[in-house]
Amino acid sequence: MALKYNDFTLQELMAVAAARELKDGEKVIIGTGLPLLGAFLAQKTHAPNMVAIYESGAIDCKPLVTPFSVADSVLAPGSAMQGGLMEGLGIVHAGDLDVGFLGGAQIDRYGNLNTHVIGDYRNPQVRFAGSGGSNDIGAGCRRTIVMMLHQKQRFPEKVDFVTTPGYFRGGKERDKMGFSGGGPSVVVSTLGILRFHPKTKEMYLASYHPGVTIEQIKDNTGWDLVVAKDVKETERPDPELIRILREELDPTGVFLKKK
Amino acid sequence: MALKYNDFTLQELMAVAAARELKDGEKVIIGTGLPLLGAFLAQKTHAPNMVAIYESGAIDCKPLVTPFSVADSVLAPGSAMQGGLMEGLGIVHAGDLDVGFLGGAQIDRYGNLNTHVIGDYRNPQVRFAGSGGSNDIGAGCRRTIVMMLHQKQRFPEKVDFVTTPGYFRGGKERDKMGFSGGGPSVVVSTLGILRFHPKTKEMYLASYHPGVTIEQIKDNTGWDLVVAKDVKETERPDPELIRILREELDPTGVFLKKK
Amino acid sequence: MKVSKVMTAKEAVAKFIADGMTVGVGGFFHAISYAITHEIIRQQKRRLTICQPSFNEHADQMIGAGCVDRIVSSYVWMEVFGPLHCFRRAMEKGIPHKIEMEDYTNFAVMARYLAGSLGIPFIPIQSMKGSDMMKYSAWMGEGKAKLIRDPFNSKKEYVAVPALTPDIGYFHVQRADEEGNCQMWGIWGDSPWSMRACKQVIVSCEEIVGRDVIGRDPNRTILPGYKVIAVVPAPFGAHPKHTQGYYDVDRDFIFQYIRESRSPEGWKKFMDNWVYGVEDREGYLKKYIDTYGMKKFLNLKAKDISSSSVNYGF
Amino acid sequence: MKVSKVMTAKEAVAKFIADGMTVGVGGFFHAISYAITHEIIRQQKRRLTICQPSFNEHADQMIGAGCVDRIVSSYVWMEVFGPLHCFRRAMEKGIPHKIEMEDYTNFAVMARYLAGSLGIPFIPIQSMKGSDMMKYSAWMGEGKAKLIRDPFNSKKEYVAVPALTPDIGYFHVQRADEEGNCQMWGIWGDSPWSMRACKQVIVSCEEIVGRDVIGRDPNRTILPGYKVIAVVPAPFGAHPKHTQGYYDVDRDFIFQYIRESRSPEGWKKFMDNWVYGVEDREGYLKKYIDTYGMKKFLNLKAKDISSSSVNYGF
Repeated sequence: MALKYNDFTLQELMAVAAARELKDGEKVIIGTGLPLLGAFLAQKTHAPNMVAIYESGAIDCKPLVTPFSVADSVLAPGSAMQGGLMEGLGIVHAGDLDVGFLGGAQIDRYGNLNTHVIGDYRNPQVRFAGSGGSNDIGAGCRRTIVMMLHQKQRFPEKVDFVTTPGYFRGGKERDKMGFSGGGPSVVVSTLGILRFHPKTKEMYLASYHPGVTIEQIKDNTGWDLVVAKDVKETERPDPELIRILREELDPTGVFLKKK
Repeated sequence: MALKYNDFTLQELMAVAAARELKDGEKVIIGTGLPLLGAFLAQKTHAPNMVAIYESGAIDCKPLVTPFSVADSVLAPGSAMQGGLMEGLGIVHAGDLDVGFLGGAQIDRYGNLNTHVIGDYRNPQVRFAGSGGSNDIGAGCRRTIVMMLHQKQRFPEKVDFVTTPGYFRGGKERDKMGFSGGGPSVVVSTLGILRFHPKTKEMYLASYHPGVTIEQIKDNTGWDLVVAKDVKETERPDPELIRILREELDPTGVFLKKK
Repeated sequence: MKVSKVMTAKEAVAKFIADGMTVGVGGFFHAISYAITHEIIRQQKRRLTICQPSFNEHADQMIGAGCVDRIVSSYVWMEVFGPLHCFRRAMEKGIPHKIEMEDYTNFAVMARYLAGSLGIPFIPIQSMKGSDMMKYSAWMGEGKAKLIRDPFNSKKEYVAVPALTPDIGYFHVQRADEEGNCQMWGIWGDSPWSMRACKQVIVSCEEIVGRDVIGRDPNRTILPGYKVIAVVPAPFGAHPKHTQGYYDVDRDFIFQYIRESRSPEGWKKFMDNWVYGVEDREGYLKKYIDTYGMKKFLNLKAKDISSSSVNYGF
Repeated sequence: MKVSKVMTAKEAVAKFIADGMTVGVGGFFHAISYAITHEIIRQQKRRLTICQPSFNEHADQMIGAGCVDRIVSSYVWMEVFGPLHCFRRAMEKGIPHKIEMEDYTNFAVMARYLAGSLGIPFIPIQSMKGSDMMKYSAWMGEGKAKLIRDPFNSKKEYVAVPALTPDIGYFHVQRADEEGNCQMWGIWGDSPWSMRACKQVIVSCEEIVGRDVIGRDPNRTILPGYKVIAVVPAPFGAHPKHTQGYYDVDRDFIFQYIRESRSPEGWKKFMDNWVYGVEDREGYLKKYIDTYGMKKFLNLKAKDISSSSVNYGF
């Protein structure tokens, strides 16, 4: 292995962390960017039987070129099935899928996500895209993996708008809703990896990324973040995974900006 | 025109009568047998822009061979669209179609149709096929054309089982249901042509087929059948229509048994 | 390369269809899996609930063989070919035993499947409203259909029909790959919605093709492989029905079945010949050729009417 | 031969799109009809309600141009390309004027279209439940969505969303015939359900083909001609989006739009160049080639990845 793959960027670390969350044989609905790289990395390594699905209705894609969009033309040829939104999101709503990837402008203590507004919904300070398929994926997939930029205003105690419910205000509140999906299982942030307490459903810090301190993470979180007793450094990526990411999955550096 | 087309059978007369009920440009859902011949006859003559639709999801069919079944393979090649039942009956339920053809074991005074049972539903004397698409077509199409074998037990005062509602017990009863479809507009029977009174919705005799008496029709109807003041003989088919039926539409005599 | 799901009809039926299951059957006159149907009969499955918008002789044969207790359907008949005698004997006289049927319309069964396939609990429709199908229910009772008010327009009432999600489904397609990705053209029938609504699916197919053939035209796939647990190669597997692009319907054979099944004895003889007395689909085809001749068999084969190609390039 | 519905985008928009209409726009990132969108902007249509599960720059341009009062959607953004500035200016600052949006999810809009296309009054879903999309409504009030109980299982609640049936729809496909039978492959997006739900549809297409080409592969048809009132020939009619088998997405052009539209002045300049300042789609393409060169234009063209053919014979 060439030494050049011993280094890694934060984005690469996050893509590898996302890949680790996926098990072989799972049906995964993926977006663009890091989730896509994470999913394809998993498929190229420990999860060859993973089924990659896009909400645009492409099922079990084997694109020759890394797609730039969830509706990229490269997704269709070679996929096992190509339909439309009804095919892509119908199976999400039916509860067929194991994992979905989510992101957003804000996430709160109980994993609720906001992709609508900062400020008042009717008079927004900043207006974002809206739900798209996020709420559908959050309600339908057995579990979700959230990828977030970790900043204080993005990790508030309570989101300004609940686009995609996590665990509401914790405990059994989500269970009562009767969703087919179980909620977020992990948040892969730019500072660390966070999980949810099995009973309280409160988010806690499971690991901090290399070079990041726990203090730094707590400072960038809008509530008093619980830290796991066995908190540790996020596992460093194997150089082989970095090689696959750079050379096979994103050779032109579309998603992983060249350093 | 050869003299040989100056004669006609009862079935041919009925097919021609059915064809006359269709207007150019209408979207028509057709079955097999006489409705099919009637519809294609209309398309070959006065209604070239008629759109022929099958519940099997074949839309605007131009079959090279007369289909034997609503799901005949000859329907697909050359059709404008081929889907499945959802495509074929979805547009019926949506109220997109002008005309549907129906038939059945029994029809009553107000055009209610029975294709389920003779006798008690739970302990039937005779069990028939069931609704199939009939009830859907009856509820959804702007109007329906019913083709019936005219016998007393098939024209009871009240059907043993309402599979496909006509006008229920008459008057405004159907209107109250809020169907997208308007109900039966005509019954083409083996003895005559019957229509429905615009207000009472009771079936009445509009014309008797050549060689059939009004008395005969009344005898074969299970209630005191009203006869139109201007009742007349059913118009005899133009020999050219008979030629098209025999030579172009059913050259092998699948539906029009050879005399 | 994912694990191959290819197996024989015998293996698939033995492994995945258990007595008492609710079974969704796919197709609409066109492309009915007789390969699987006959195997269900040979293996003497019992107490099945069978579901399909419109059933033909395949249901009749399973009813006659005593496999079926309950039917969810809108139609059990053979169009202009005539009535199905086992169905009538069972419904009218309880021969070989009494069966129950929940009577819907074609669209109502489709709505139930659509709901099932999309994780929707029920769908409100106008069909069935005011008909006697709303008055009577067999075993489902209040759960068959319910008159409800439109929450957005309180003056309007609709018939709510519940999602249908059979334990297992089976159907026949032109081609599938070893992972179970199914492609079909011509008349889809109740598919794709019926099969998507089933918890698991057995597919029989005219041909098993490579994953690359599937990937060349992914819009033709009507069921993704992850729903499929068994892929059964079955050339002429829908006979006496047709399969677009492969063979036409065998009208004589269907008329013969309807004629012979008028009496239970005649039915038994037909079944001894064509189902019980043959080992599998290959045995059936061999018997067909032995009985009717190669010429008649080859006459069923479809002519070439090519779709031509489209470009999936980017 | 039925009457030809072929006309220019200019004629179709003038004839069939009126101020104040509810307009369904088809596509999902892929195959958006810019041919029709730009014509709507040039003809200064006003007070439109535009509907689509996910909107991109085509919505942004109509919003910036003042055509839009209301949006039914779940998403107005351009994925990894970035935010849409006219949308944000309108929502945050009322520039050029205040607009309203009914926020749904992608699946919820699809459910509304599915209901509309099938004559179903509403569909109950689990999406949106418990989210703040249920708390807020713009102009629809109580009619946006309602929490209802499953009549078959009183313990379960679902979000009922009402049928959506726009006055008119428009979308882009690879090919259509003169009667308006539309064939599409690759990513269908919200079609076929969105366009089937519209009362009438304008289609723009890469190619107008004979009815016989349509009939050769009728399973590819996603919208039957009777729904279509105008067929607009528009090669490269989805640019800067892609159309499978014809051309790829033009990333540079999309980035340029997002960059230039950061200020109302920059947006105006872009639109003067590419919409207001060109007569029609041909003018647009000519300008593109004049500006960026023939080589860049030809680079967008799709490679050949053939689907191969299937047999429709009987």
